[in-house]
Amino acid sequence: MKVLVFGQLTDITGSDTLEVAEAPDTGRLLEQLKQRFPALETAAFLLAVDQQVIENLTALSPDSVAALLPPFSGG
Amino acid sequence: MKVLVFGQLTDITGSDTLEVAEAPDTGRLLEQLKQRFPALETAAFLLAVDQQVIENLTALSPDSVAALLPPFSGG
Amino acid sequence: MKKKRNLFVQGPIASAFIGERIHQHQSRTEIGAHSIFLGQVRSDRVGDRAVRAIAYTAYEEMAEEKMHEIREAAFATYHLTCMHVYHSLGVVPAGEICLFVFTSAPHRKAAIAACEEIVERIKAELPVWGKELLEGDEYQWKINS
Amino acid sequence: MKKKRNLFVQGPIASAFIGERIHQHQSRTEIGAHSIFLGQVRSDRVGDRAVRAIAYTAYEEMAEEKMHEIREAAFATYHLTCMHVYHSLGVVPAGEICLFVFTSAPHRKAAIAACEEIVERIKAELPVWGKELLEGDEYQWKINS
Repeated sequence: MKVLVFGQLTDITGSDTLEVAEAPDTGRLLEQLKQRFPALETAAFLLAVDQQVIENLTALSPDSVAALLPPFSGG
Repeated sequence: MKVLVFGQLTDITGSDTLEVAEAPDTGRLLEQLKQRFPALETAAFLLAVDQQVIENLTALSPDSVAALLPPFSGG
Repeated sequence: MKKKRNLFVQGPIASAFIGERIHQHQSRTEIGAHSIFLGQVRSDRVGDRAVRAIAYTAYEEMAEEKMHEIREAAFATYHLTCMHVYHSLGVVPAGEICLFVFTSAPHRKAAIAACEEIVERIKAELPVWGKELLEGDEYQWKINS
Repeated sequence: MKKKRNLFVQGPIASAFIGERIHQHQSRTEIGAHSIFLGQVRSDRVGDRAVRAIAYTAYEEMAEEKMHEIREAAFATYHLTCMHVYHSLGVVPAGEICLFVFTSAPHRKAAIAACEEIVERIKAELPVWGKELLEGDEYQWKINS
Protein backbone atom coordinates (compact mmCIF):
# COMPACT_ATOMS: atom_id res chain seq x y z
CA MET A 1 0.00 0.00 0.00
CA LYS A 2 0.99 3.63 -0.51
CA VAL A 3 2.14 5.98 2.27
CA LEU A 4 2.58 9.69 1.54
CA VAL A 5 5.18 11.55 3.59
CA PHE A 6 5.20 15.32 4.09
CA GLY A 7 7.33 18.13 5.46
CA GLN A 8 10.21 17.38 7.82
CA LEU A 9 9.38 13.67 7.83
CA THR A 10 10.79 13.43 4.32
CA ASP A 11 14.17 14.14 5.93
CA ILE A 12 13.71 10.81 7.77
CA THR A 13 12.20 8.74 4.96
CA GLY A 14 14.25 10.25 2.14
CA SER A 15 11.17 10.15 -0.08
CA ASP A 16 7.64 11.60 -0.20
CA THR A 17 6.01 8.33 -1.32
CA LEU A 18 6.62 4.93 0.23
CA GLU A 19 5.40 1.52 -0.95
CA VAL A 20 4.93 -0.69 2.09
CA ALA A 21 3.56 -4.19 2.67
CA GLU A 22 -0.18 -4.35 3.17
CA ALA A 23 -1.14 -3.89 6.82
CA PRO A 24 -4.48 -4.95 8.34
CA ASP A 25 -4.78 -1.86 10.52
CA THR A 26 -3.13 1.45 11.37
CA GLY A 27 -1.33 -0.02 14.40
CA ARG A 28 0.47 -2.59 12.29
CA LEU A 29 1.23 0.01 9.63
CA LEU A 30 2.89 2.29 12.17
CA GLU A 31 4.88 -0.61 13.62
CA GLN A 32 6.17 -1.45 10.19
CA LEU A 33 7.09 2.16 9.43
CA LYS A 34 8.90 2.66 12.74
CA GLN A 35 10.86 -0.52 12.20
CA ARG A 36 11.97 0.72 8.80
CA PHE A 37 12.60 4.34 9.97
CA PRO A 38 13.48 4.25 13.69
CA ALA A 39 13.62 8.08 13.84
CA LEU A 40 9.82 8.11 13.41
CA GLU A 41 9.62 6.75 16.97
CA THR A 42 10.39 10.20 18.41
CA ALA A 43 8.99 12.37 15.60
CA ALA A 44 5.75 14.32 16.04
CA PHE A 45 3.18 13.49 13.40
CA LEU A 46 -0.42 12.59 12.72
CA LEU A 47 -1.47 9.64 10.61
CA ALA A 48 -4.15 10.22 8.00
CA VAL A 49 -5.95 7.54 6.03
CA ASP A 50 -7.73 8.63 2.86
CA GLN A 51 -7.32 12.27 3.99
CA GLN A 52 -8.90 11.70 7.40
CA VAL A 53 -6.77 12.06 10.52
CA ILE A 54 -6.92 8.77 12.44
CA GLU A 55 -6.93 8.80 16.22
CA ASN A 56 -8.02 5.25 17.05
CA LEU A 57 -6.92 1.90 15.69
CA THR A 58 -8.52 1.69 12.24
CA ALA A 59 -8.77 -1.14 9.73
CA LEU A 60 -7.02 -0.62 6.39
CA SER A 61 -7.91 -1.91 2.96
CA PRO A 62 -5.32 -2.61 0.27
CA ASP A 63 -6.26 0.54 -1.61
CA SER A 64 -6.17 2.84 1.44
CA VAL A 65 -3.75 5.76 1.09
CA ALA A 66 -2.00 6.61 4.33
CA ALA A 67 -0.15 9.87 4.99
CA LEU A 68 2.30 10.97 7.66
CA LEU A 69 1.66 14.60 8.61
CA PRO A 70 4.16 16.46 10.77
CA PRO A 71 2.97 19.66 12.54
CA PHE A 72 1.44 22.01 9.99
CA SER A 73 3.32 25.22 9.20
CA GLY A 74 1.35 26.98 6.49
CA GLY A 75 0.76 30.72 6.25
CA MET B 1 -16.33 84.48 18.56
CA LYS B 2 -16.46 81.71 15.99
CA VAL B 3 -18.51 78.53 16.33
CA LEU B 4 -18.03 75.70 13.82
CA VAL B 5 -21.01 73.46 13.15
CA PHE B 6 -20.77 69.94 11.73
CA GLY B 7 -22.90 67.12 10.35
CA GLN B 8 -26.62 67.03 11.01
CA LEU B 9 -26.41 70.15 13.21
CA THR B 10 -25.94 72.22 10.06
CA ASP B 11 -29.55 71.28 9.25
CA ILE B 12 -30.48 73.24 12.39
CA THR B 13 -28.11 76.18 12.07
CA GLY B 14 -28.29 76.45 8.28
CA SER B 15 -24.56 77.20 8.21
CA ASP B 16 -21.28 75.53 9.15
CA THR B 17 -19.76 78.69 10.67
CA LEU B 18 -21.51 80.98 13.13
CA GLU B 19 -20.35 84.32 14.48
CA VAL B 20 -21.72 84.75 18.00
CA ALA B 21 -21.33 87.34 20.74
CA GLU B 22 -18.34 86.73 23.02
CA ALA B 23 -19.22 84.46 25.94
CA PRO B 24 -17.25 84.24 29.20
CA ASP B 25 -17.62 80.47 29.48
CA THR B 26 -19.00 77.40 27.74
CA GLY B 27 -22.23 77.47 29.75
CA ARG B 28 -23.10 80.96 28.54
CA LEU B 29 -22.12 80.09 25.00
CA LEU B 30 -24.47 77.09 24.96
CA GLU B 31 -27.30 79.19 26.43
CA GLN B 32 -26.85 81.73 23.69
CA LEU B 33 -26.77 79.06 20.96
CA LYS B 34 -29.88 77.30 22.26
CA GLN B 35 -31.74 80.58 22.39
CA ARG B 36 -30.86 81.27 18.77
CA PHE B 37 -31.49 77.67 17.62
CA PRO B 38 -34.08 76.07 19.94
CA ALA B 39 -33.77 72.69 18.17
CA LEU B 40 -30.30 72.38 19.72
CA GLU B 41 -32.04 71.83 23.05
CA THR B 42 -32.93 68.25 22.08
CA ALA B 43 -30.07 67.54 19.69
CA ALA B 44 -27.21 65.20 20.68
CA PHE B 45 -23.82 66.86 20.41
CA LEU B 46 -20.49 67.47 22.10
CA LEU B 47 -18.96 70.89 22.48
CA ALA B 48 -15.30 71.27 21.60
CA VAL B 49 -13.15 74.31 22.30
CA ASP B 50 -9.93 74.61 20.33
CA GLN B 51 -10.35 70.96 19.22
CA GLN B 52 -10.72 69.61 22.76
CA VAL B 53 -14.02 68.13 23.84
CA ILE B 54 -15.28 70.04 26.88
CA GLU B 55 -17.10 68.21 29.64
CA ASN B 56 -17.05 70.75 32.46
CA LEU B 57 -17.79 74.45 32.52
CA THR B 58 -14.76 76.07 30.90
CA ALA B 59 -13.69 79.69 30.51
CA LEU B 60 -13.51 81.06 26.97
CA SER B 61 -11.23 83.69 25.51
CA PRO B 62 -12.27 85.92 22.59
CA ASP B 63 -10.08 83.94 20.18
CA SER B 64 -11.34 80.51 21.29
CA VAL B 65 -12.86 78.47 18.47
CA ALA B 66 -15.85 76.45 19.58
CA ALA B 67 -17.32 73.56 17.62
CA LEU B 68 -20.59 71.64 17.84
CA LEU B 69 -20.02 67.96 17.13
CA PRO B 70 -22.99 65.64 16.59
CA PRO B 71 -22.38 61.86 16.93
CA PHE B 72 -19.51 60.81 14.70
CA SER B 73 -20.32 58.69 11.68
CA GLY B 74 -17.04 58.20 9.86
CA GLY B 75 -15.89 55.00 8.19
CA MET C 1 7.58 67.56 15.38
CA LYS C 2 4.43 65.82 14.35
CA LYS C 3 4.58 64.24 10.94
CA LYS C 4 1.68 65.17 8.70
CA ARG C 5 0.13 61.87 7.69
CA ASN C 6 -2.40 62.63 4.95
CA LEU C 7 -5.30 61.00 6.73
CA PHE C 8 -7.84 62.42 4.30
CA VAL C 9 -8.26 61.58 0.64
CA GLN C 10 -10.66 63.42 -1.70
CA GLY C 11 -13.32 61.04 -2.96
CA PRO C 12 -13.09 57.22 -3.09
CA ILE C 13 -9.95 55.24 -2.27
CA ALA C 14 -8.93 53.32 -5.42
CA SER C 15 -8.29 49.57 -5.19
CA ALA C 16 -5.13 50.06 -7.24
CA PHE C 17 -3.84 52.48 -4.58
CA ILE C 18 -4.38 49.75 -1.98
CA GLY C 19 -2.42 47.28 -4.11
CA GLU C 20 0.41 49.80 -4.43
CA ARG C 21 0.53 50.47 -0.71
CA ILE C 22 0.81 46.73 -0.07
CA HIS C 23 3.58 46.50 -2.67
CA GLN C 24 5.52 49.30 -0.98
CA HIS C 25 5.76 47.22 2.19
CA GLN C 26 7.40 44.24 0.55
CA SER C 27 10.90 45.65 0.94
CA ARG C 28 10.41 45.49 4.73
CA THR C 29 11.43 41.89 5.28
CA GLU C 30 10.92 42.06 9.05
CA ILE C 31 7.17 42.14 8.36
CA GLY C 32 5.39 38.79 8.61
CA ALA C 33 1.76 39.90 8.59
CA HIS C 34 -0.47 42.66 7.27
CA SER C 35 -4.01 43.29 8.41
CA ILE C 36 -6.26 45.47 6.30
CA PHE C 37 -9.72 46.84 6.91
CA LEU C 38 -11.70 48.47 4.12
CA GLY C 39 -14.94 50.31 4.63
CA GLN C 40 -17.12 50.29 1.51
CA VAL C 41 -20.20 52.45 0.94
CA ARG C 42 -23.19 50.13 1.23
CA SER C 43 -26.29 50.77 -0.81
CA ASP C 44 -28.77 50.42 2.06
CA ARG C 45 -32.46 50.85 1.38
CA VAL C 46 -34.12 53.76 3.12
CA GLY C 47 -37.83 53.26 2.63
CA ASP C 48 -38.15 52.81 -1.13
CA ARG C 49 -34.88 54.51 -1.98
CA ALA C 50 -31.33 53.22 -2.06
CA VAL C 51 -28.25 55.05 -0.78
CA ARG C 52 -26.37 56.07 -3.91
CA ALA C 53 -23.38 57.71 -2.17
CA ILE C 54 -22.11 59.09 1.11
CA ALA C 55 -20.75 62.64 1.34
CA TYR C 56 -18.15 62.86 4.10
CA THR C 57 -17.18 65.98 6.00
CA ALA C 58 -14.79 66.29 8.92
CA TYR C 59 -13.38 68.65 11.47
CA GLU C 60 -10.08 68.03 9.75
CA GLU C 61 -7.54 69.50 12.19
CA MET C 62 -9.22 67.82 15.14
CA ALA C 63 -9.47 64.51 13.27
CA GLU C 64 -5.78 64.60 12.38
CA GLU C 65 -4.91 65.34 15.99
CA LYS C 66 -7.10 62.46 17.19
CA MET C 67 -5.64 60.13 14.56
CA HIS C 68 -2.18 61.01 15.80
CA GLU C 69 -3.27 60.04 19.31
CA ILE C 70 -4.76 56.74 18.05
CA ARG C 71 -1.54 56.01 16.15
CA GLU C 72 0.68 56.65 19.18
CA ALA C 73 -1.52 54.44 21.34
CA ALA C 74 -1.41 51.62 18.78
CA PHE C 75 2.38 51.70 18.57
CA ALA C 76 2.62 51.79 22.38
CA THR C 77 0.30 48.80 22.77
CA TYR C 78 1.27 46.54 19.85
CA HIS C 79 4.56 45.55 18.30
CA LEU C 80 3.88 47.12 14.89
CA THR C 81 6.21 47.87 12.02
CA CYS C 82 3.87 50.25 10.17
CA MET C 83 0.40 51.65 10.29
CA HIS C 84 -1.48 53.69 7.69
CA VAL C 85 -4.99 55.09 7.69
CA TYR C 86 -6.85 56.83 4.87
CA HIS C 87 -10.38 58.20 5.10
CA SER C 88 -12.37 59.75 2.28
CA LEU C 89 -13.78 63.27 2.25
CA GLY C 90 -16.44 64.40 -0.20
CA VAL C 91 -18.67 62.12 -2.22
CA VAL C 92 -18.03 58.37 -2.30
CA PRO C 93 -20.48 56.41 -4.49
CA ALA C 94 -21.96 53.07 -3.31
CA GLY C 95 -19.51 50.22 -3.89
CA GLU C 96 -16.46 52.46 -3.48
CA ILE C 97 -14.03 52.41 -0.59
CA CYS C 98 -14.14 55.19 2.03
CA LEU C 99 -11.80 53.86 4.77
CA PHE C 100 -8.49 52.00 4.49
CA VAL C 101 -6.72 50.87 7.66
CA PHE C 102 -3.44 49.02 7.14
CA THR C 103 -1.25 47.58 9.91
CA SER C 104 1.95 45.58 9.46
CA ALA C 105 3.89 43.67 12.10
CA PRO C 106 6.41 40.86 12.47
CA HIS C 107 3.64 38.60 13.83
CA ARG C 108 -0.02 38.26 12.96
CA LYS C 109 -1.58 38.77 16.38
CA ALA C 110 -0.27 42.34 16.72
CA ALA C 111 -1.26 43.29 13.17
CA ILE C 112 -4.79 41.87 13.53
CA ALA C 113 -5.53 43.22 17.02
CA ALA C 114 -4.17 46.68 16.22
CA CYS C 115 -6.16 46.93 12.99
CA GLU C 116 -9.40 46.02 14.71
CA GLU C 117 -8.81 48.43 17.59
CA ILE C 118 -7.95 51.28 15.23
CA VAL C 119 -11.12 50.71 13.19
CA GLU C 120 -13.25 50.82 16.35
CA ARG C 121 -11.55 53.99 17.57
CA ILE C 122 -11.92 55.67 14.18
CA LYS C 123 -15.66 54.94 14.14
CA ALA C 124 -16.12 56.17 17.73
CA GLU C 125 -13.66 59.02 18.05
CA LEU C 126 -12.87 60.69 14.72
CA PRO C 127 -14.90 63.86 14.08
CA VAL C 128 -16.15 62.74 10.66
CA TRP C 129 -19.73 62.75 9.43
CA GLY C 130 -21.40 60.85 6.62
CA LYS C 131 -24.43 62.20 4.77
CA GLU C 132 -26.18 59.39 2.94
CA LEU C 133 -27.37 60.66 -0.42
CA LEU C 134 -30.45 58.79 -1.59
CA GLU C 135 -31.87 58.32 -5.05
CA GLY C 136 -33.75 61.49 -5.89
CA ASP C 137 -32.54 64.50 -3.92
CA GLU C 138 -33.13 63.32 -0.38
CA TYR C 139 -30.53 62.48 2.21
CA GLN C 140 -30.17 61.21 5.73
CA TRP C 141 -27.32 61.45 8.18
CA LYS C 142 -25.40 58.23 8.73
CA ILE C 143 -25.50 56.71 12.21
CA ASN C 144 -22.61 54.50 13.34
CA SER C 145 -23.45 51.32 15.25
CA MET D 1 -21.33 19.52 -6.03
CA LYS D 2 -18.36 21.09 -4.38
CA LYS D 3 -17.01 24.11 -6.17
CA LYS D 4 -13.28 23.97 -6.82
CA ARG D 5 -11.90 27.10 -5.22
CA ASN D 6 -8.28 27.39 -6.36
CA LEU D 7 -6.87 27.58 -2.88
CA PHE D 8 -3.29 27.17 -4.07
CA VAL D 9 -1.25 29.58 -6.15
CA GLN D 10 2.19 28.74 -7.58
CA GLY D 11 4.80 31.08 -6.06
CA PRO D 12 4.14 34.48 -4.44
CA ILE D 13 0.77 36.25 -4.45
CA ALA D 14 1.16 39.55 -6.33
CA SER D 15 0.01 42.78 -4.70
CA ALA D 16 -1.65 43.77 -7.99
CA PHE D 17 -3.74 40.58 -7.81
CA ILE D 18 -4.90 41.65 -4.35
CA GLY D 19 -5.88 45.07 -5.70
CA GLU D 20 -7.82 43.40 -8.51
CA ARG D 21 -9.65 41.07 -6.17
CA ILE D 22 -10.72 44.08 -4.07
CA HIS D 23 -11.86 45.84 -7.21
CA GLN D 24 -13.98 42.87 -8.26
CA HIS D 25 -16.01 43.21 -5.07
CA GLN D 26 -17.04 46.80 -5.66
CA SER D 27 -20.06 45.85 -7.74
CA ARG D 28 -21.50 44.12 -4.66
CA THR D 29 -23.13 47.12 -3.05
CA GLU D 30 -24.53 45.13 -0.12
CA ILE D 31 -20.94 44.91 1.17
CA GLY D 32 -19.98 47.46 3.82
CA ALA D 33 -16.68 46.02 5.04
CA HIS D 34 -13.75 43.95 3.85
CA SER D 35 -11.19 42.39 6.14
CA ILE D 36 -7.91 41.17 4.65
CA PHE D 37 -5.06 39.24 6.14
CA LEU D 38 -1.77 38.88 4.30
CA GLY D 39 1.04 36.61 5.38
CA GLN D 40 4.43 37.80 4.16
CA VAL D 41 7.66 35.77 4.24
CA ARG D 42 9.79 37.25 7.00
CA SER D 43 13.55 37.23 6.72
CA ASP D 44 14.23 35.85 10.20
CA ARG D 45 17.82 35.29 11.30
CA VAL D 46 18.76 31.68 12.03
CA GLY D 47 22.15 31.86 13.70
CA ASP D 48 24.21 33.98 11.33
CA ARG D 49 22.03 33.35 8.29
CA ALA D 50 18.83 34.98 7.11
CA VAL D 51 15.80 33.23 5.68
CA ARG D 52 15.85 34.06 1.98
CA ALA D 53 12.64 32.23 1.02
CA ILE D 54 10.10 29.64 2.13
CA ALA D 55 9.29 26.63 -0.04
CA TYR D 56 5.73 25.47 0.60
CA THR D 57 4.39 21.98 0.03
CA ALA D 58 0.93 20.66 0.87
CA TYR D 59 -1.22 17.58 0.90
CA GLU D 60 -3.30 19.37 -1.67
CA GLU D 61 -6.47 17.27 -1.82
CA MET D 62 -6.70 17.12 1.96
CA ALA D 63 -6.01 20.86 2.29
CA GLU D 64 -8.75 21.70 -0.21
CA GLU D 65 -11.16 19.44 1.65
CA LYS D 66 -10.25 21.10 4.97
CA MET D 67 -10.53 24.57 3.45
CA HIS D 68 -14.00 23.69 2.24
CA GLU D 69 -14.91 22.72 5.80
CA ILE D 70 -13.46 25.99 7.18
CA ARG D 71 -15.39 27.96 4.55
CA GLU D 72 -18.70 26.26 5.38
CA ALA D 73 -18.17 26.87 9.10
CA ALA D 74 -17.39 30.56 8.50
CA PHE D 75 -20.55 31.10 6.46
CA ALA D 76 -22.59 29.23 9.08
CA THR D 77 -21.18 31.36 11.92
CA TYR D 78 -20.89 34.83 10.39
CA HIS D 79 -23.10 36.88 8.11
CA LEU D 80 -20.63 37.04 5.22
CA THR D 81 -21.14 38.06 1.60
CA CYS D 82 -17.89 36.56 0.27
CA MET D 83 -14.78 34.80 1.38
CA HIS D 84 -11.61 34.01 -0.58
CA VAL D 85 -8.39 32.32 0.49
CA TYR D 86 -5.18 31.90 -1.48
CA HIS D 87 -2.07 30.10 -0.25
CA SER D 88 1.25 29.83 -2.08
CA LEU D 89 2.91 26.60 -3.07
CA GLY D 90 6.56 26.41 -4.11
CA VAL D 91 9.19 29.05 -3.43
CA VAL D 92 8.16 32.45 -2.00
CA PRO D 93 11.10 34.86 -1.47
CA ALA D 94 11.35 36.99 1.69
CA GLY D 95 9.14 40.08 1.42
CA GLU D 96 6.61 38.36 -0.83
CA ILE D 97 3.08 37.36 0.14
CA CYS D 98 2.27 33.69 0.78
CA LEU D 99 -1.25 33.87 2.25
CA PHE D 100 -4.23 36.08 1.34
CA VAL D 101 -7.46 35.79 3.32
CA PHE D 102 -10.28 38.08 2.21
CA THR D 103 -13.71 38.31 3.85
CA SER D 104 -16.52 40.69 2.91
CA ALA D 105 -19.73 41.38 4.79
CA PRO D 106 -22.47 43.96 5.17
CA HIS D 107 -21.05 44.91 8.59
CA ARG D 108 -17.51 45.13 9.90
CA LYS D 109 -17.76 42.85 12.93
CA ALA D 110 -18.59 39.77 10.85
CA ALA D 111 -15.87 40.49 8.28
CA ILE D 112 -13.20 41.08 10.94
CA ALA D 113 -14.09 38.15 13.21
CA ALA D 114 -14.40 35.70 10.32
CA CYS D 115 -11.08 36.75 8.81
CA GLU D 116 -9.25 36.30 12.09
CA GLU D 117 -10.83 32.91 12.77
CA ILE D 118 -10.06 31.66 9.26
CA VAL D 119 -6.39 32.70 9.59
CA GLU D 120 -6.08 30.80 12.88
CA ARG D 121 -7.73 27.70 11.45
CA ILE D 122 -5.52 27.79 8.34
CA LYS D 123 -2.39 27.94 10.48
CA ALA D 124 -3.56 25.12 12.76
CA GLU D 125 -5.47 22.82 10.45
CA LEU D 126 -4.31 23.03 6.83
CA PRO D 127 -1.81 20.32 5.86
CA VAL D 128 0.77 22.74 4.49
CA TRP D 129 4.48 22.84 5.34
CA GLY D 130 7.04 25.58 4.99
CA LYS D 131 10.74 24.86 4.47
CA GLU D 132 12.76 27.95 5.33
CA LEU D 133 15.60 28.29 2.85
CA LEU D 134 18.58 30.05 4.38
CA GLU D 135 21.42 31.91 2.76
CA GLY D 136 23.88 29.27 1.58
CA ASP D 137 22.27 25.91 0.96
CA GLU D 138 20.90 25.18 4.42
CA TYR D 139 17.29 25.02 5.44
CA GLN D 140 15.08 24.50 8.46
CA TRP D 141 11.46 23.52 8.74
CA LYS D 142 9.10 26.30 9.73
CA ILE D 143 7.29 25.98 13.06
CA ASN D 144 3.95 27.75 13.53
CA SER D 145 3.34 29.47 16.84
